[in-house]
Amino acid sequence: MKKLRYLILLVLLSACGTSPESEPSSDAASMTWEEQLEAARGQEITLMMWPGDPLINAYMKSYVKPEVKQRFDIDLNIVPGQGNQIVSSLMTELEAGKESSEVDMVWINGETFYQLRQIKALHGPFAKSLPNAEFINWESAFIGTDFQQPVNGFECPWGNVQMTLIYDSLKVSTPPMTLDELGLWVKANPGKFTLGNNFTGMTLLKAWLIDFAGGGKSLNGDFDEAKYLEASTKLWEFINTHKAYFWNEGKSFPKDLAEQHRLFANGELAFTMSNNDSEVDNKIAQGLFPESARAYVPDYGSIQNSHYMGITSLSENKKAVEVVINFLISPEAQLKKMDPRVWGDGTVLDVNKLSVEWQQKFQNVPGRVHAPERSEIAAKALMEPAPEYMMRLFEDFRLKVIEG
Amino acid sequence: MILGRKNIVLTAFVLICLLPLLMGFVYSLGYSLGVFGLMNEGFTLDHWLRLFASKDAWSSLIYTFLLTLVSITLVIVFAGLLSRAFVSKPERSFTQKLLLLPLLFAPVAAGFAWYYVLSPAGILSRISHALGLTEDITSFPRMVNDDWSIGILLVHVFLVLPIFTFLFTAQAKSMNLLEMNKLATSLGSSRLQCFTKLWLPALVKRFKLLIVLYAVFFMGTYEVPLILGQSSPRVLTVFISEKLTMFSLDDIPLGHCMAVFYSACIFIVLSFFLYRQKSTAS
Amino acid sequence: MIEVRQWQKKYAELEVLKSLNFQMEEGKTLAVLGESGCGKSTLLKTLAGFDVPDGGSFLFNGQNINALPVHQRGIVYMSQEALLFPHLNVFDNLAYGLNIRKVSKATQREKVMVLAQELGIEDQLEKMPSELSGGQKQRVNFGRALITQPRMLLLDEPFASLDSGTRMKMQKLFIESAEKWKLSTIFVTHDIKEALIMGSLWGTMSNGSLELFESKQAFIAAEQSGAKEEMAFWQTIQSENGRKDDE
Amino acid sequence: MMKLGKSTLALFVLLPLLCVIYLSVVSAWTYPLLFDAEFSLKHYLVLFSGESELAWSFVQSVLLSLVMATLGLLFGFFVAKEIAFSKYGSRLLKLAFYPYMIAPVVLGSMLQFYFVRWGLSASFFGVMLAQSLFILPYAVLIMSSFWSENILQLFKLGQSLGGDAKTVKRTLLYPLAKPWMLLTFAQCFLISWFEYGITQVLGIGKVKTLSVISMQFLKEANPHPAAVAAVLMIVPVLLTFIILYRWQNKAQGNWSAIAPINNSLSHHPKKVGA
Repeated sequence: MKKLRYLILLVLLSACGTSPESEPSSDAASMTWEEQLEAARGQEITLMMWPGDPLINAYMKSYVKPEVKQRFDIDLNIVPGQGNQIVSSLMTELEAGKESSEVDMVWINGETFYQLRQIKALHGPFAKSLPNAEFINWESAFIGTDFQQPVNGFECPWGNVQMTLIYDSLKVSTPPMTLDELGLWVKANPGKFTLGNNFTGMTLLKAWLIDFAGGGKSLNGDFDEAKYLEASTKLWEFINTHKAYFWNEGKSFPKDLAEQHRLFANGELAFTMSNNDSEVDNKIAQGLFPESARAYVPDYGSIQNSHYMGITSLSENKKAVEVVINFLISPEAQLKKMDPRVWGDGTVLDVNKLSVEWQQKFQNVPGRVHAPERSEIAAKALMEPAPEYMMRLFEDFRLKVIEG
Repeated sequence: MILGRKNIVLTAFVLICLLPLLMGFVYSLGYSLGVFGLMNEGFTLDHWLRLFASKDAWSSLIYTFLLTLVSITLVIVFAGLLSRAFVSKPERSFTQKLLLLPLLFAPVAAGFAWYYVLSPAGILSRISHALGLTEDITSFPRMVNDDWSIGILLVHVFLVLPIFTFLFTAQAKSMNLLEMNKLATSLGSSRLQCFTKLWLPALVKRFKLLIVLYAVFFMGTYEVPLILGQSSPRVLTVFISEKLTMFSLDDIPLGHCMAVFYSACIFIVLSFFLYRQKSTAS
Repeated sequence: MIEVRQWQKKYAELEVLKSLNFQMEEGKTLAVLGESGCGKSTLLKTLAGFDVPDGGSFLFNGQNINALPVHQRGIVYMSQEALLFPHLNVFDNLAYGLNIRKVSKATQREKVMVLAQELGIEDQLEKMPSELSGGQKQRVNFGRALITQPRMLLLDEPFASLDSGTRMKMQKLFIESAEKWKLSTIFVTHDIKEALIMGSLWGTMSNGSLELFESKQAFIAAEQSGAKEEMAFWQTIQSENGRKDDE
Repeated sequence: MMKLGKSTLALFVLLPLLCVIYLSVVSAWTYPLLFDAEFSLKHYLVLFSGESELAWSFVQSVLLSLVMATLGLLFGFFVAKEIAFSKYGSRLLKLAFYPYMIAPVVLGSMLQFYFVRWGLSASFFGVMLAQSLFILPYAVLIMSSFWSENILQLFKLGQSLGGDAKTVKRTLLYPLAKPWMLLTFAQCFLISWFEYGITQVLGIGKVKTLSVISMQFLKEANPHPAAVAAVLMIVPVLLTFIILYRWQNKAQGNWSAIAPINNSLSHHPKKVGA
């Protein structure tokens, strides 16, 4: 028994380690970019990112990875992990008092950014000192601000998109433009609509929440409990009165966006959605969606946001990560990414800041076929509300809809 | 020779078996009580109170329990039936060899394969469409991510049935159950009675411990419900891993609470069945 | 001359062997009669070297072999269950002792054939142990020991699990072989008849003590052998039958 | 009736295997295409493209499982012996069930802190260690059914027939233990080969075994590469088992092929569903 007590003590001792929370310092200033490129050579870095889209994966694995290897001699290792997994694995490292992280680079935005900042897991500010940062359209409220939080250089914008709903024009002749119309439509076409219990689904819910809160900019600013309660009560009521007409009678919701896309592709659903306004084109090009698929933004609008690259505060290869991120925001990599056949992700660069030659290239990106032009939908763009809204929606969606 | 090789080996064995468990348990317990963790602020029972106040946790517990119960019952009944059919057959008929196949399936692979067999856009659905039995994708009955966990149960049976069938068959042979069956029939029992009153009870009694062990396995099933389950209710393991990697950092201690609760349950059940048997035997 | 002195063994607090002393000539068979639990198996196992005694000496012509490791003693222990090596066939079981001594294959073959003939298992050589009957197994077991020409055989109720017919055959076989190979043997049994048939020396064992008798008559006369009771029983039966015949 | 039952059973068992093989050779698989889908080996050809993640994943899985099986065998063989002949043997042995019966994903989550702290997470070695936590005790469970009183008797008998300890080990112990060792090796291999939960949690997705990678493909709703991964998981093992089975049956009598399997199956369940 005595031995056992020692054992427990031992375990406790090793568990009570301290976690360093010192703000990481940025010493990039003391190095020229050439020196930094040299220092980054031969490094291996790990990027944790959402793996849910084959085209994005292909862009990373068969374009970015070989390019950074060839240009900078950096080995980019990509591991899967969504926002929440990123937070939990970095948090465990901090709790364990680690001095270096397994993950150097993370693909994040919104509430993940917010949480990582909360636990001081992000390195920065670094973004504005990257050579290619001068081309970034920092002035745009959809780029320089992430879920109402100023980015402040702790993450670097990588792409900018607006959410669209996607429908099959053979099954839906005129897509519902308001929530009332959507209600009528699902009653007339039971089982053909759903939203995912995931990031994209929540992004749609945010647009609905804003609509119930009065539309437009009504949820801008810090999180407001009263506003949330009022709007969300209406939101849950709307969903719960209609969910019997949702897919699988609203008893379950697709876990992954990929699953919802598959249901749409197979004709089980008439609607799917995407955070990326041009995804419909690349999915048709892949042969996954039928030719009759179309994307649109309803009258109540849709969230436009950016996604970012961050550097973990415990990364041992911050210099190399900066080199890779700088490459990701180079006109070349951004242009490639914008091609709907490659990914179709909107650029974060202000094209007017680029040389004429590049400006032309950006203007000649293969056009959208079934997706609306960005200029058309930009008028309906909604700002991301504060991250707490997203977190509360996630929690309450489970409580009030899935279990309700 | 104070320690001796024997004692070193035995100590190493005990440590390997128990130390990691103990360490994990202590950490999770500490976390659930607010002692460890970046977001925790000292000792509190709040997380535990929150866990047991949440409908989510209870439905997960009850669901896991029911799923385990139904899974193990199905396995026993089917294995019983198959052993009844196999007992008079030669040792290794083709069908019996075929039944070894599921033993080579990882749970991930089995869950994946059955998902694409059963889902509305899956193989069975396409076959039934081709045969004109179903008109479109929605008219095919839902067997994955469904209310009744049909998919999960099917995969559970698929994975475990072979082992139970082989053991049951071998045991029925060595216990001469077929002869007893004949005797019972001559005494006026119906076929069904023979099966439910004689065949199954005899086998279940013999393999009581093994059945408990498999029930414990089903309690910890993870990949299969991850692939084939609904978003709610979730099995315990999915509940735990989701809470630990939730958006809300406040929920992480809940995951640890449930992990502590789950492992304590397993510990108690195992200790009861493993060591009680020993004491009655000696 | 084989001599055992002050031989003792304790398990925990239980004194299984209480300072045994006895001696016997080489080439003789000492038949030891005893109920189960009297310590006879422990006696044989400690003599064989399977278990270490707590004290005492075991002398062969004055040489203490107690310190020798099992494989150098030349003493073979055989139990009630014929423990054949389950992965070897009959031939390889028989040849085992020669094989590990690196005897040439040809010699092995020759010796095994001769022995198998003697034991009446020459047509079983290719079989696996699981295919043999109880009597056949015990023959193989016996032959496997004989082929190593041991200085001593320790037999722990070797025929106890055989049916009576087979048992008689085996007893006969043993007596012949013991004669031929000049075997020194301790033969433990709980069957008085078997003790009388097999032995050339006799003893009884109870509560960890062994008592040797000077002659067959002394053994029969002794209370603890139970021979008198046995004889009385048969006489009663006979006389009852006789009376019936008279009527 | 009998025939119907037989074919139902055969279908039940074969369907998943046929399904993954089928999925691995079709592409552009939209509902309701079945046999008119596009068939090609392109998902397999990727394996040989040099940069293939899947091929590397296969190699890594094989390595990991071989290492685990070897460790399990060695640990099981020697520890089981000490346990079998220890005074508290059977009580000690039962301890091996505890780590084995906790769902690996939960065990992994509870231990993640320590693994991260000691720099073991996200590495091959870390995953090895994590799997050892339940594979080694399990190996002891299987091997302990070999170490019976009977084996000890045979060992002593061998000695009394004139073999020294080394010779007896070579001629008796190892040949006798072979079926058990084979079984332990195979079981440990399979447990490691099948493992998902702890490998995912403590490998942080960096140690991409076949089960980890097929789950990743599955989450991308990318069934065809996932099917290739599943085929890679099942078919080589199936072939190995068929060959081993044939060879075992030919090389030795029924004794060795059956004894340990019957023995250990009834005592120690194979890991499933977790």
